[in-house]
Amino acid sequence: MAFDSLSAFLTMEGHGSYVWVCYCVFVLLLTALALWSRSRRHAVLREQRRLLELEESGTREQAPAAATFSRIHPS
Amino acid sequence: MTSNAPRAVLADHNVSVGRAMWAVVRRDLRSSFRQRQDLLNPLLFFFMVVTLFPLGVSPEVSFLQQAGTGILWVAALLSTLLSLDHLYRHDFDDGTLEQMVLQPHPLFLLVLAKSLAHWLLTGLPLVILAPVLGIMLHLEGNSIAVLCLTLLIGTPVLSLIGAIGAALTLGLRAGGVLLSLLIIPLYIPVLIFGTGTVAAATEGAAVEGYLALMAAFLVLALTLAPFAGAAALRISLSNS
Amino acid sequence: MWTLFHKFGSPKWFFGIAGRLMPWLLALGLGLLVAGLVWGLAFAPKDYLQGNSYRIIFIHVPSAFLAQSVYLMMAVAAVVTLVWRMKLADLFVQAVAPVGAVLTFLALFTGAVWGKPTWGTWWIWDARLTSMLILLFLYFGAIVLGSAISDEKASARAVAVLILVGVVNIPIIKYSVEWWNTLHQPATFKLTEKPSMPPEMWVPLLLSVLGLYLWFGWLACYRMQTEILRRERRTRWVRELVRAEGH
Amino acid sequence: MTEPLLQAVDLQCERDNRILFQGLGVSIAPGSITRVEGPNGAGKTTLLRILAGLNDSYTGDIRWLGAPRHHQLEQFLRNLLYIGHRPGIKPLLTPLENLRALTAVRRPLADATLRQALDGTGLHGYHDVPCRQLSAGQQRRVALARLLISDEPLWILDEAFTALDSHGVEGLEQLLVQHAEQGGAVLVTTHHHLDLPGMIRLRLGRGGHNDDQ
Repeated sequence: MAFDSLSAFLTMEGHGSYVWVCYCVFVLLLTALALWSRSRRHAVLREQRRLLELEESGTREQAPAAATFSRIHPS
Repeated sequence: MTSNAPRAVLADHNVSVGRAMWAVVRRDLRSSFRQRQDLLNPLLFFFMVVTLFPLGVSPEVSFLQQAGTGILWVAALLSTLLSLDHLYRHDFDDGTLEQMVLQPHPLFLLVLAKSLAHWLLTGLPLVILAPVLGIMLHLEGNSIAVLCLTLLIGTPVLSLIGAIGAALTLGLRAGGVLLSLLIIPLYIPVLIFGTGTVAAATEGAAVEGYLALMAAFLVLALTLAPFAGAAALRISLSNS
Repeated sequence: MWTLFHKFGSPKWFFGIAGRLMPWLLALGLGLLVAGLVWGLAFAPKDYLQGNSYRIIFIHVPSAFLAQSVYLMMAVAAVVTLVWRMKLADLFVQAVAPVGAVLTFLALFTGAVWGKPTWGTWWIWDARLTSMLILLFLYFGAIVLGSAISDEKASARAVAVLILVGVVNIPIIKYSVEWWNTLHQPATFKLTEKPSMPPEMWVPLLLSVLGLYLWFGWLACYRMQTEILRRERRTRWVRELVRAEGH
Repeated sequence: MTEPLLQAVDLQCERDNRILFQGLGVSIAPGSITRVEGPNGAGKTTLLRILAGLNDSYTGDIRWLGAPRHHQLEQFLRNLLYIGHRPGIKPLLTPLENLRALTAVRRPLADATLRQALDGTGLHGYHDVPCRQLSAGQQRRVALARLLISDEPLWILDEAFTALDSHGVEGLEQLLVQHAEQGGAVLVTTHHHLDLPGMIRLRLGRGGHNDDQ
């Protein structure tokens, strides 16, 4: 151990705040990257599952209706 | 099919690459001179940006002498960027670009011709205007001469590298801003050596070495950038 | 040979291999990283010149190392994309570009914070930090261009061209920034360039560099897997996988 | 059997995660006129651009005179005349200048010949007016003037009849037939009613056989 006490470890002779801020930001950003990647994975899976169910329920099998070009009269 | 089925007659006349390149340059020059305002815009922009510095920072001679080179170089760089958006845009919109890609010649040489035309239409006028602005910023005669020399070597590099960005952002929304974001980092070495060389000249140091280095940049850009530009052009057209 | 190449390039094959590798990468990476950082923070001796602020080195150097090598790796992948049109290479570039940008930011941030106790100012236009800043710009360019082009293949190929142009420029940028730096301020004190570092300092540094590389490997695999799931929607194996994950 | 000029085997194209067509075979023989048909969004323009070499996001083989096209790209391009949606006419230049710029890189011709070609598409008296002052149909005619002086055997024309009046349509139809009779080959898309003798139809279906597999 390079420090005599816990408080010495935390203050690091006045440089503590700089060192700790760096380490915190480092850990924070790496964690954020991991979490972000995770939420992206979940979002992709959710989307794929939705599309899959949509296809299995047969909605997509129907041919698109032919255009009629009839006028719409809003009430 | 019957035995007397028609046979195709292939085209037998070929045009040399040099003539094809010249045709590209000539068409660009000609259509630009039909729309002279577009030619003037980068120059006006150059002039106005330079004017902002004495107004915005300080008109003091000592400040202007010190910052003048940087101001002129940055302004030249920005007005080149501004004009690059048009490099392929009109050609893309009217289909000329498709016809260019379908020419029976190596595409990178045609890209080189486009870059050359762009430099003749924007880079060269900037170099010619620079001494006037140099005098207004109280630069010394020797510095102005070296400045023009660095611009003369540097602006073709800006056109060549910029052509890659213009090809990559072709047909994209907000292409102009995007182009700047992609290209500015690549312009930094030219800017550093352009201004650094003038600074060295102002201090009375020999600048031949630096100029040679900038010339090396130019050679590198001449040999590599057209290939990247051609590849980018094919990708962008393929996607349109 | 060619079939082998294609086999290694197949997303399905990669998905399986990555799945098997990832636990090892993560465990080993985090283990080394934690070991290196704890050692560096608490046990490595104080630097006689800079005091304790030098302990930032244990995260600054790994971040900076990785930030640069990720760009190089992307450049290699870009060549593969353009020449062989291998799907995995596109996936790699797309998956790691944001990670590279974050690492570059970390290197810049830690460098700036380090600067405060060392030079008394948050930012210094030192050659290293400036090149890092430009590297960050290059990352931004690649990310922005990638998201601006909607077609995936065209986007991958355009980004590949941009990255290759960037990688040719990196040595030129480095050289010119260093030259510019000597022009404006004669070199005084450089980050990380110490004549000799005792083993108590460089061993934890090495550990954290290795750890971060492995952790990056894990994250890259994970993100590439996600991309595969997104793009290979039509293939049967992805469908089955999605169905299985759902229940 | 004459050897086809251009041949595509097992062509597949996917765009924005949608398969436009797959397993498509195209063979364009000298003397043939092929019309690509299909509803909006079926990939007609994309197919034409792929065959012309403008779009390379496809899988499959494309052969020119029996050999891979990319091995002889310049020769292929020299023998191809492509006129797309956007015909490559600069609005600031005059018809004569446009035609000169387009032909100069392939086969330079005397101005008299170029003027004759412009006259042939009905642009007499407009040779030296900037194209932006011309109507859409007239601008189209500037591009079509290239066909009158073309020495390229393969013509790929996207939406060839757009903006043309009935007289222009008739003239163009005759020109296509004549080109085919002389051993040329034509590939067109059009929304006009076009039914030329011996015309081959290539039908692209909407969505085709995409989705499940």
